[in-house]
Amino acid sequence: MKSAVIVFPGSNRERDMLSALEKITGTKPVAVWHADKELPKVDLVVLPGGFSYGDYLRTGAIAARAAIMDDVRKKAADGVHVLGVCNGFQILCEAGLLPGVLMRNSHLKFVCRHVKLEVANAKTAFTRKYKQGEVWRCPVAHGDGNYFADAETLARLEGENRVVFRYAEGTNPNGSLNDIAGIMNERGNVMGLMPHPENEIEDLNGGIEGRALFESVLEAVA
Amino acid sequence: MIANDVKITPKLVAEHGLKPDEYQRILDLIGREPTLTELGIFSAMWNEHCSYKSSKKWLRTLPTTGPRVICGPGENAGVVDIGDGQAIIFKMESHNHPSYIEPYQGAATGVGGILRDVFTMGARPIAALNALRFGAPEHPRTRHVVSGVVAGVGGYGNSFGVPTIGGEVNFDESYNGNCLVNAFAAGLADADKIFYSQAKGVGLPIVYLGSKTGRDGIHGATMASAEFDKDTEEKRPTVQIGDPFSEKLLLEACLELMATGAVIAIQDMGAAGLTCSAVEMGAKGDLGVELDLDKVPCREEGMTAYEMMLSESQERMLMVLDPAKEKQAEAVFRKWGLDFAVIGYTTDDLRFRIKRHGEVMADLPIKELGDQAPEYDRPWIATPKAAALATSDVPAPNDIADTLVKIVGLPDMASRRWVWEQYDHLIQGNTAIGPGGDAAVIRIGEGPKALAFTLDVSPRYCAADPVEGGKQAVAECWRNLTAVGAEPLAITDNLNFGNPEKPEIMGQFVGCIQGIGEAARALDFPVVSGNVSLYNETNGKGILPTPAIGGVGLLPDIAKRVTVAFKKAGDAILVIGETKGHLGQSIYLRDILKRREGTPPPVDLAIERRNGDFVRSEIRAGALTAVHDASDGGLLVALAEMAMAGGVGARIEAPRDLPLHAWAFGEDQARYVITLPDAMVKPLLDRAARAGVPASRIGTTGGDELTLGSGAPISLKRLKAAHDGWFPTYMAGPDVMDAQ
Amino acid sequence: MKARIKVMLKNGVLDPQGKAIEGALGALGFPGVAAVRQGKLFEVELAEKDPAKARAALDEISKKLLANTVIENYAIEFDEK
Amino acid sequence: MKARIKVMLKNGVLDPQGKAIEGALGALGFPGVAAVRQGKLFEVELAEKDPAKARAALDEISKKLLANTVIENYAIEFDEK
Ligand SMILES: Nc1ncnc2c1ncn2[C@@H]1O[C@H](COP(=O)(O)OP(=O)(O)O)[C@@H](O)[C@H]1O
Ligand SMILES: [Mg+2]
Repeated sequence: MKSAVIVFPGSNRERDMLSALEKITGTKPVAVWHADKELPKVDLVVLPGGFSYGDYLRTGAIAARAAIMDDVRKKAADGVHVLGVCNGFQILCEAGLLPGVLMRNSHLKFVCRHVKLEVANAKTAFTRKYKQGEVWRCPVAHGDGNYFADAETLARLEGENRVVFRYAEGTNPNGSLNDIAGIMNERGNVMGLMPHPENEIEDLNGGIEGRALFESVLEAVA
Repeated sequence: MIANDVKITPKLVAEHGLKPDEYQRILDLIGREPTLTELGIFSAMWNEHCSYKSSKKWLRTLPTTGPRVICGPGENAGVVDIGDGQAIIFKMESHNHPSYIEPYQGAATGVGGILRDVFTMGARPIAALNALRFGAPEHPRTRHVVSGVVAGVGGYGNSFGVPTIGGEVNFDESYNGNCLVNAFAAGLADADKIFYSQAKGVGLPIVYLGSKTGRDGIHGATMASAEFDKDTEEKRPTVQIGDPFSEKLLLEACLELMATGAVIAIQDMGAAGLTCSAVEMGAKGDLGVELDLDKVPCREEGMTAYEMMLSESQERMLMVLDPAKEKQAEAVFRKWGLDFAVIGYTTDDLRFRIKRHGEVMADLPIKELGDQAPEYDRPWIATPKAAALATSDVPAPNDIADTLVKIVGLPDMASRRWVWEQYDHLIQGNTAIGPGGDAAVIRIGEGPKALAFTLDVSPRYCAADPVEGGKQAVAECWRNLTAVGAEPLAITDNLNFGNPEKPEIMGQFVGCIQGIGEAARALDFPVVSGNVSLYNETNGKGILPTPAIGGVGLLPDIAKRVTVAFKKAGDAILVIGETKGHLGQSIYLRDILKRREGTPPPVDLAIERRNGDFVRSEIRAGALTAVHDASDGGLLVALAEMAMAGGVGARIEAPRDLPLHAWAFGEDQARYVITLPDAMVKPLLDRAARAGVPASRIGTTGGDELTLGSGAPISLKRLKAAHDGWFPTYMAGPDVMDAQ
Repeated sequence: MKARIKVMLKNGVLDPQGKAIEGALGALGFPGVAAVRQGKLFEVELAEKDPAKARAALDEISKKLLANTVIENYAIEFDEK
Repeated sequence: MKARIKVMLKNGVLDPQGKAIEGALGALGFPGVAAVRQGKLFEVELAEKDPAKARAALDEISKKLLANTVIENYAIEFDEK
């Protein structure tokens, strides 16, 4: 599987993501600079975690207007898989590729810890290697992960089975609505999530259950 | 001729923190009255923070070399060989005064400064730690300082993208008006690609990089060396604002630029910004420097030469570039959206010459600015020896269990989870042991090599006996690295003290350095970098002597690391080292009995080494399932911590030869609690006997309670509630900004 | 020309910061304060001299960048009218 | 009574947010916008009816909680005077 990781000024988990993708897919992903106009031909585009533009103004707001984002939109419309993790999720929301917004954590503090994630929809390109309802351990590290959408949007997301991951067992770390940790677009090829599956892929991390997410995409595009 | 339009009065000299004799020294050195800009430059170069004028004499006594030391003190950070052509570059630095005035920004810029020190040398930061000391919890300003400092440390490190994996937090009323924020950073580089600050070559361009210059922190360096008093308010506008986003860009741009081979010398702008960095680069290279300040990128209009030379705007660097690669270098910086300006060049006349609007504003002998800084042999009085405290003078508690629960929930002993969950300790994906253990462990590349990091000092020991306290800080640091299986390599220090002009304070300083030096020599643990912070006083009252020690250790095989957590039921629990029940200066004595008395536990460095080497060899042989050193709080507290960490209880035999409370809460040094499978106990005891290491079995893991002899079991739930509860409960109180 | 752009969360959108401030105010003994909402304020310096054009430009800037209109409202004010 | 508290960074204090927004506006093709400073705006609902007392209360709240007076200035405005 060919993949690309977009690097924005202030991205800081792009190296984690590049390394995870290489370890799991066996192919070296391409790092793409935010100011570029075009993405290479790939099966998966990843917007990594970090503090693009320092999280200034609103998280993801400035990056969402970067030059490369037009092509991300185009690729998404063509059905290429797009994954936004943490800051990447925030950028996708700001760019209008996913609905809603990620607000300050309800306790107003940055939080880095392991949470439990429940697979709310195992029939997606990003989750097919998980079991429906499966609960797995994954780290979060963010200050703005509090998912919010208006009632109508929320009802649609739930009704269309577009909530992909939820914080389970009382581990919601940020106050997000309906314990939402990750959602996808209507077509199911664009997903954003706050937790960091790329930091849960080898024994060193204390667990490898994040691998299944990448393996799912690998299988989906095969 | 140099324009001299401001009359230099004694008042002006005093306002620059220069003593009359120091001013006389300036007059003798340059043979005329200095300009205001020159006075500012001297005040920056000759203040305590930059010149180390009170501490230099004593710092020279520290051991700074060793087979693995590539570069000791004198550069931005120390450099240590970790094999395979790789080096670890690390240092610790204080940002105490700024953090008290504006906790968030003070702490944030402290972290920014130390990260810059590390990547200036060509290293990509891989670990950050922080040693924090706050006033008494009940002091009205403490909560605000804690929340701001922790948020600031996290805010900067998280955004920059370095895992913050450890440190220390203590509370004591001596820090009420003077918190300590000591930030440590370590970075990884190829041993043959280290960048230094020494300029080479005449007529080469000096390039300014990074963010623009504003009026931030003018007099910051002077402030950092001044005692706090009622005028502190007025010094407020000197606060610097951190911009971790720009720093991250600066990191990437610097590393990219270094890879092109364009960098001849590089120096970050830290305290006293442009002045210190330019003078150091020139003086080290036996070169003069001429700067045209009109070329400096400024954020504000109408900045004077004086202001530009003293500005402490953050996220800036100075480089000497290979002129052939100037265009290439500029392109790198433009790509990252950073300022890049040639602001001067090196000369062969050993002058430090500053121009503004075509006029010479300063023209000083560059070598003398640093070399001729005053150096003091300040009078000192050794701290009087405390009387030893007999165990019989320390009453036993009514109930050991209740006391243990109380101790694990004390402000100084409670879990620091509330703090480190605000730090991204997982980024970069190499964190093998995060915060909360004896030392944090970070994998190097894809392994199997790893590095361990820890910060340690027990200020109450240092106050009671500076020499023993200094030794203990180094020994504990060494022990913490050993406890995860690492070979201790080298240390950095951050020496925080009160006013050195007071002989008693100077005595604490001298004593601690002596102890640090002794321990560092005995343990082959050289000091490769460090920082001194003096004048930590408020209204004439000094802080506890606090020489924080940051240690780095090497694990050849990350798979062999161990943690403090009990792993499963049925493991044997042993204590390595001798338990004598030393209660002088213990947590039990201080916090349960409210007595600050006695001598701190003595440190025998030979025993320390023998016991530690034994434990490390057992870890590396794969024999042990958990290891924890017994330090603050004593043996029973160590056991409770291991049980809580693993969620596995234990049954412990009561001692026969010591009063129970002395055994439980005594703080004897050089001890480790280890666990191992039952069947392996006999051979281990044999090996220990052969090595002359005291080892004894004290119990077995299992259940969800801690049971001591025939005493009532203490549930882990109760221990955890006390241990985990204190910090969040305390911090839930109101955070009031200006309750001074 | 100088302008100010006020950005506030729409009604019904949760405001964690405002909530936290309300809580702190209660704890600090300011019980008379209800409903705190936190927003953003931008002070902007414009080259444009024509008020109508300036307003149009600011409107676009606000929509495109300064406010997330999914959750936020904005209002533009000029220093001197 | 409704009031608004404006909190802005003091002059000369670095405003990284404002700087980043300026940069973004430039990149988005709004070159005419210079010098963006970002501040905070609090909308507060007060039980107090007496303007002098309300102002005094808001003054204290601002100092203690809303503004960091080390680096920020604040200004209080009432909706209807
Ligand atoms: N306590 C100390 N022990 C050993 N070296 C020290 C100590 N304090 C400072 N140094 C060394 O002196 C040099 C100057 O320190 P400092 O001024 O803090 O560095 P910087 O200019 O990077 O802020 C550094 O190389 C530092 O490592
Ligand atoms: Mg430095």
